[in-house]
Amino acid sequence: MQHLQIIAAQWVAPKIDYFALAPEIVVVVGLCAVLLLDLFIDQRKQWLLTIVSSFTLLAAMLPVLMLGLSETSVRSMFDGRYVVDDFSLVIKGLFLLAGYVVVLLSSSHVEQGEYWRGEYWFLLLTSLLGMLMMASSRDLVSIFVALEFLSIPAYMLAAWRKRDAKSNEAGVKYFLLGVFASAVMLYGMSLMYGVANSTLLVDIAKTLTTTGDFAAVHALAVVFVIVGFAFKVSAVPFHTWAPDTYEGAPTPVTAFLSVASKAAGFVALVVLIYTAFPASQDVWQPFIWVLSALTMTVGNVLALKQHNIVRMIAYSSISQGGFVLMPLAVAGMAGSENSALRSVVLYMIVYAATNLGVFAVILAVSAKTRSGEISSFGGLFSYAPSLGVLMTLFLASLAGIPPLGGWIAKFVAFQSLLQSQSNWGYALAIIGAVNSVVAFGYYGNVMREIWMRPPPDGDVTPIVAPGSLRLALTLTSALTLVFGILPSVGLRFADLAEIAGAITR
Amino acid sequence: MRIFAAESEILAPLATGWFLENAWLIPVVPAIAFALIILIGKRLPMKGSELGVLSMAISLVLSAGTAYQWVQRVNGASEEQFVSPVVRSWSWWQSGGFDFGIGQHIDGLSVVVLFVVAFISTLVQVYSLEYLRGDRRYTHFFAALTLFSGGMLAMVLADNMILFLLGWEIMGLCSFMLIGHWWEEDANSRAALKAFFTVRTGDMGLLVGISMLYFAANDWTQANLGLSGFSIRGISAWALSGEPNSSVITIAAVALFIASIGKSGQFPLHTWLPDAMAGPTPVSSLLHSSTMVVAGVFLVARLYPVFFVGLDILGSGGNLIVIIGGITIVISAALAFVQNDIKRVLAYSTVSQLGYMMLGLGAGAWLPAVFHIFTHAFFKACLFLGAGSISHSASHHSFDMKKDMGGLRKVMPITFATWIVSTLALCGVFPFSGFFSKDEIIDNVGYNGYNTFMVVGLIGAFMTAAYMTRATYLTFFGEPRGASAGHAAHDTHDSHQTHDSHDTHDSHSAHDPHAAHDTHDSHSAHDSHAAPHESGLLITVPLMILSVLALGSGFLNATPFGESWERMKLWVEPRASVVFEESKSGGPGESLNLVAGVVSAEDSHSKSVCGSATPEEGVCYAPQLNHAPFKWSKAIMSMLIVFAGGAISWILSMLVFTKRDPRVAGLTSRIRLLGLGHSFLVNKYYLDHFYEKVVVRSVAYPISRAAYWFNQNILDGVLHGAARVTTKLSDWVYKNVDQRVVDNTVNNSAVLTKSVGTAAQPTQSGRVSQYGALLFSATAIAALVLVIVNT
Amino acid sequence: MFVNQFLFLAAVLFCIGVYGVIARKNAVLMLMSIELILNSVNINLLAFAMRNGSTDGHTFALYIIAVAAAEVGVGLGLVLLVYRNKKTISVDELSEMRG
Amino acid sequence: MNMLQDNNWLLSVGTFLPLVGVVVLLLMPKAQDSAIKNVALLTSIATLIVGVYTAFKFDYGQAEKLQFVADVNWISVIKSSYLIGLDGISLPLYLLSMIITLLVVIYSLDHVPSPGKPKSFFALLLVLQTGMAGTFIAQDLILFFVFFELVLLPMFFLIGVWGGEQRQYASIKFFLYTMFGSALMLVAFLALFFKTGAESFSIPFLIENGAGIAKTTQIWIFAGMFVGFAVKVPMFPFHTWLPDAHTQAPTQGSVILAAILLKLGTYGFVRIALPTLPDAAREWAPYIGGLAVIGIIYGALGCLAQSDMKRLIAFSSVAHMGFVMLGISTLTSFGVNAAMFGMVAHGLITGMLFFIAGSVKERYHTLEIAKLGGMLTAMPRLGWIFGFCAMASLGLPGLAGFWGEFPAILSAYNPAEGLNESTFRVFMVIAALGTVLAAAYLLWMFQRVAFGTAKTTSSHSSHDDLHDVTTHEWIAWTPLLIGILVLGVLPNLLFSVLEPAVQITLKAFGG
Repeated sequence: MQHLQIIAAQWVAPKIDYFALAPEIVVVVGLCAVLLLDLFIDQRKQWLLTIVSSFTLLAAMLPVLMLGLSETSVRSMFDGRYVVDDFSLVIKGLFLLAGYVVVLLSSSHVEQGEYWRGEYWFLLLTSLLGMLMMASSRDLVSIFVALEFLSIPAYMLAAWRKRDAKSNEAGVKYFLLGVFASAVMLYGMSLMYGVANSTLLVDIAKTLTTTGDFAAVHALAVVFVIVGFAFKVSAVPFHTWAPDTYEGAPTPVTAFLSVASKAAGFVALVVLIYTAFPASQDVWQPFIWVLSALTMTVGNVLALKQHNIVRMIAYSSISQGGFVLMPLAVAGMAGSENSALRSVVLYMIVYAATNLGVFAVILAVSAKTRSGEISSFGGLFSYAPSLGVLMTLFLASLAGIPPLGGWIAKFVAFQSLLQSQSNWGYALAIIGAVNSVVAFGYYGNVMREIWMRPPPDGDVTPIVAPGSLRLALTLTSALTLVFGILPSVGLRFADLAEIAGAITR
Repeated sequence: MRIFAAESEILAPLATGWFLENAWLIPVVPAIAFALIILIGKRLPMKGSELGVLSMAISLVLSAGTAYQWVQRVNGASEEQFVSPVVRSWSWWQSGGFDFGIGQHIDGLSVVVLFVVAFISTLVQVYSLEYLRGDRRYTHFFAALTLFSGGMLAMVLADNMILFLLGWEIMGLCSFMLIGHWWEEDANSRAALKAFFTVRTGDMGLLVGISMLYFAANDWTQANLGLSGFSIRGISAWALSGEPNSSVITIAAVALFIASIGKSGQFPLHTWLPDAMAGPTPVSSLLHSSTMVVAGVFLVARLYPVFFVGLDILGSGGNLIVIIGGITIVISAALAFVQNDIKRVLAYSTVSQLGYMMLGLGAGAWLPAVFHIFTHAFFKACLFLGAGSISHSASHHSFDMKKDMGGLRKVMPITFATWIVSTLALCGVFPFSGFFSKDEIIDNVGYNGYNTFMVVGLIGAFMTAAYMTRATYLTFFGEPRGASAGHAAHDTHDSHQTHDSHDTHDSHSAHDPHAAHDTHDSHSAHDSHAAPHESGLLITVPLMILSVLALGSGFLNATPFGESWERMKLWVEPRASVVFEESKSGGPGESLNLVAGVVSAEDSHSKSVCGSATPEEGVCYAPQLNHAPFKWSKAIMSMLIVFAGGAISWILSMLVFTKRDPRVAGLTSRIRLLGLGHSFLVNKYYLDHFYEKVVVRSVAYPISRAAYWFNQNILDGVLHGAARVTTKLSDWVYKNVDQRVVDNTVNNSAVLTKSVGTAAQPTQSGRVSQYGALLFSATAIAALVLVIVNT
Repeated sequence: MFVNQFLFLAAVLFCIGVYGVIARKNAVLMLMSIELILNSVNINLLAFAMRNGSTDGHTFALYIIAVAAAEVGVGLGLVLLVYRNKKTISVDELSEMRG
Repeated sequence: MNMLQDNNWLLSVGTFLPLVGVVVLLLMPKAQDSAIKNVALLTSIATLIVGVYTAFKFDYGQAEKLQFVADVNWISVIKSSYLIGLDGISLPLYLLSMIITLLVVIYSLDHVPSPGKPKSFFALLLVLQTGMAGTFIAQDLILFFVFFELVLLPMFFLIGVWGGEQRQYASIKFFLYTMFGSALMLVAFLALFFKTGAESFSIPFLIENGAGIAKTTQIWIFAGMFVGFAVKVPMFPFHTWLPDAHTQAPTQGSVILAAILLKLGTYGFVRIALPTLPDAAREWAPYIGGLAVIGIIYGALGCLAQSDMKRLIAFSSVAHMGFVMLGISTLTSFGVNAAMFGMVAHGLITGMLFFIAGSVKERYHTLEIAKLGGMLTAMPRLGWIFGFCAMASLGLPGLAGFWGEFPAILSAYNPAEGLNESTFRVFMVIAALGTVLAAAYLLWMFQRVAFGTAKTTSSHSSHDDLHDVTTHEWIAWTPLLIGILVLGVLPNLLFSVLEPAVQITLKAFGG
């Protein structure tokens, strides 16, 4: 009791940089606004909420940009537990943009079926807030809190269609497994804290080594912690929740989960690996190597067998996650730290743009066909050529065919693998190469439906996508093309050479 | 610059002239004509044929001029001086240090063959004006014919092997087009395919041979002569320089010889030639008797030094060439007995004559062989055209001697006369040209020590006489049969169904469901049911010219009358003297000033080292060859053999045509006095049958039947079998290897991945607790492994 | 030191929790098992905090307790939702989507 | 050097002009057929004009140097730049691609295969053109790769949408095969990049420094490239996509596939694989040669087994590319010259054959050789053109095919030093045998298709279908026919351009 009082006595209020926190603050204000509006306006005016939430996100972009342009590159608070640096800014930008697109996707979708839209927007914004925090957290506690902050609303979003059994199932599975995983992770964290006697990542990095008496505990801790996030990024064999949840959840939510929350998981992984575990690469490198190889392969082969488009995309996004993990498997090796980080960030950006595009098309088409089957895309090109071409673009980009965004992302990933000039790297590169071919098996299958098959039910009434969807499609397809043809643009954001330093700061 | 050998003198530069310098125009003219015919031929009054004839006439004039000036050149040169060929060449294209040139190489050999080809082609084209009048592909025919002549001429005066190959292949193509000229008939197109394919198989040897020679010779020729390894002069000189590694040059020679086997229809690749008779008669007479088929022989004669060294001619008692030649002579002569189709008789006789040429070349009788090319061209062309004339005017376009001919000597005297002359020439009866060439070959073969093959040659001569007599008898003597007797055409056709002779176009277009070439029918209408008659001038005039030559051409090299008559030897045979070049810079294109070592004086014969040893200085372009001194004794002997052959065959014919009852033997002498002929009418089929029996028993049973069987079943069988096997093999490979193995591995890999997916699916059971179990067990395993590894 | 006993206790709790999560088919029981794991974590944290004499452990534990409360809330909400639609809370009934 | 860079805008214009046409097409309403066709036609004509102007500006005096070089910063982070240039090796293929595209467009004016959709059809054709032209001018590995892949999708759709019955299977197969190859190729490129010090992807630079890599490493890197290019060529074990793709593709697709796409692979060997990794090339040469001759015989056998005319021609491509690869595998400048010539010749001839096959299909409604026949009676002109092409394809001297085939065989007699002569001489003989087989299957096909009398079985195609060559066909074909003849008579036109560039490319082998 004594020392507690002593510590309490010497407590001083931390100084808070409100400018650095501006994005989060804006979002907080936005979500409160949504909550209140939802209470006071009547059903007919619900569209206001859409406007508000979308503008919240756009508004939050402003401080992000300003912070990015301000000359002080690193702003650290709570003695390094919450850091705003280029890395976190880029990620926040990504989250906000992805969130904005998701809002666009949702706006028409949530009107179907009489559910309370207010909750939807509220949960969406909350989850986004958690992600923004995740981008800046540099402490076990804040990481944990951010993780739960973004997860718990996501559980509810997945189950948002209350009267839809599938949606419920999706929610429950996601919830139970998610909580279980985070519990395991917490156990690892507790061990980590016990050894390092600090929850601050930088301190952990200092004490955490794979030598010495505590080596075993370290290994255990590292593995458990990584498992927690491997679950988030749905890496095989921690992916099992993803297909079911993606299929059951409302499609915009699926888009959100498969892009934003996955990205959040990767952010956490990156932060941990680069700031907390640099010394213990012998533990996580092989682990991530195996994860990545498994994830790519299993995701692909299972995707080959799907009939439901969303489920197929779910598996595809699993295997894409494998590609993101690829460079991390050599991140600890001399020469590839920077390139690995760059490729992870770039991959996340490109993948976000492309995958959201895919979902936009799926939404537009399913709004007409009312079917989740792949075959429902039959003859799309004949009655909705523009949608067909766009879908082809996105799928080709996912398959990594130049000159589309996905290509440069994969390329950079391979590059950093080979840059390590280690046999592990080469082996993984070969596996990745083969997988990128296999992947075309199912992407090509969809293309075949679109171009070469007749419409399933000779119904060829053209599709009129709502404005919001069109906007989303324009954004995503433009980004996909630009990243592919002028990769420098994307790399400009991903190439944060000093990022490793920025994190450890 | 090299220092001249001690005793050697500068010689006067050789005479040259416009024709010699511009001989390259000879093939160019027909080539242009070909293009013109293709482009505007159809619009011309005579459907482009006039262009063909005109161009050939021009080439003829040019080559005649060339020949004349060549003679001047030779006469201008001093005794024993090597008369250097007139070589001009232009670089065609270079690549990777290779220089492919085109150019002319005019020497005795090329002059002779040029003249022959141009001459025969001209006559044949004139002949065709009448023979193919009204054919629906008249223009195409002349185009192809002209292109053929162009190709052949180009090959003949080629100064390097690439151009040679070019002409060679063009000929092959044209023969394909011409044999298949009446391609509505499946048999014709198949024959065309067979011919082209067989020849092409031989060409493989040509490709390989040329490549080998190039790489083997190039360095030497560049160094010593400044010539490319493709140039014929270079290769010849290199072959005699003692430079070449014996195995390389041997293999190259064999490879090249394979090519000439294919082209010249030598055993065992001769089977295409008789089938090729499916083509129109002018084609048969031009391509497959007098010119194209001698291309193979020409190749050997052209690169003679290579074969001389490579196959060690004169060195041993036998070599590949003589063996093949010998076999060909006998085999094909025997085959000629059992043919009913007059053209096939001639075809086999051509093969055997080519065999003679090969035999001669193989046995070192270079000059007689070349001379035989010369003479043979005339009389064989004459024979073929004669056969054509018969079928054209007498036998309703049938070539079957037994069914549709006989007793024609009365109705077509000119054809008959020319035929007889040529036959005598072919048999090698004394004053006729064949005697001077063929006999010389046999003679020299013996003289060079190939005695067995001399015997073979004599046997060949005997058989030649025999089968030619048979053919002559069947065609011109006895009573007219079938079509020649004015019977309606249709029974001709019916009879055609029964036997295996190659039908010609009209006999089929008659029962061709949709008259494939109606115009031609109209043409055949003008004589179809008319009585046999002599052909028109356009046909007979060429016949007469040819027969005159068949009679006279022999005197160009009439050895019996002494040196002074051996003009061919003087003009054509390259002299085997060691040549010192004044300047090596003299690459192809300019004719070199040459200096010949004066051969030590005691006798001017066969003392040159060329061929026998390596010249210590200078180069040889031709090996030293021997010439058998002419002996009347030997000549008489061979003449006797020939006459014997003719006589026996004749007597047999008599026997056959006069014997009324086979069982009554010994009465023949009496019945023979009752004139010939009428007994023919009674059961002629039976007599035919009997004739066959007698002939078969007495003359040709051992060989010809066997040979024919061998030919049809083994050789041809092998050929077709090869084709069939290849097809089968390809089917098998395609079905089993390509589709089953290679392709399926690909498709199976896809299936495999899918099945892996199926295997992985159970993990996705949909049950939360199992998910949890998987999650934690994976964690536990990972933790365990990594903890163990890292501590 | 006496820390070890705490760690041992935590480990045991953790294992029991994991066992519960895997073995139980009842959603509520699974939730409770997860609570067990979280508590084992808390014990760990406090034990280490005592040993290291820092307060981070306590703070962390407090956060975990709070978040756990939220999780349980959401979890029970979801379970109720399922119960309304399916009249069961056995998670094995929830296997409509698979493969 | 500076003068080598003037009007360096030419190449970019020539390459990307088709895309402009594509944009215009996309903006046009679907209905206006004729307008769409005109736009496509004009675009391709304009492109060709630019190309011809380029060829006109090209300095043949120094054909071995890269000309019209443009070097613009592209992806600085991964040290890749937009580096393009043209030399003697690229020029012929660059032009060929433009010519073929134009002819195909002309041919398509009245032959848009079912199911119509001219708009997207022409758009894809033009995109394809950009991809092909770009591949031939790219001097940066990444750029090369991008163009190389850019070709895939349009072809995939051309086959898959406008193809025959099996089109979907064929298109997917084609795509997966090629992607598999190029994935490994990309890995190989990266390995090359890092082994040369991770400084630049520019091909000239890599040629400078590639030789420095350790031999074993080179061999592995070469393996990657080998797979990538060999699939495209296609060489023996990787060829099975070709017959399906060719058979199923629409005529236009087959023509482009045969005339240009197959050349991308061989071009890759000559441009990248050989000069950058000389030691590995020496090690691999015998195996490449072996596979090449296997391909020659194998393709020929495949041809003999075919009953479908188009499939037969497709297999003949395998054999012909075998000759090309044989020439390349000798590593002598003579052999590579022959190979380059062979590529162009094969492009002209086989492209032409596929045109003919298309027209036959259109008239007879079948390609079963057994059902054809008597083409010469029904359509003499078409028949003779067919015969001409068959002759050219079997390597008749005086026509283009010969100069690709015979020198390749010749070159195999003595390969570059360091290669086993006897092995290659065996190859030579086998290849010579291949020429015989070539004669066999081509003439056999010709005999069965053109000779004889029109089969009654095929008369279900009403007889008025059997019209002779149409005007559009004449316009589209004449250039090819002339090209075959001219190149056959004056091969130096091409060799003089190739020669110096090839010399430089192979200087590592003392070629």
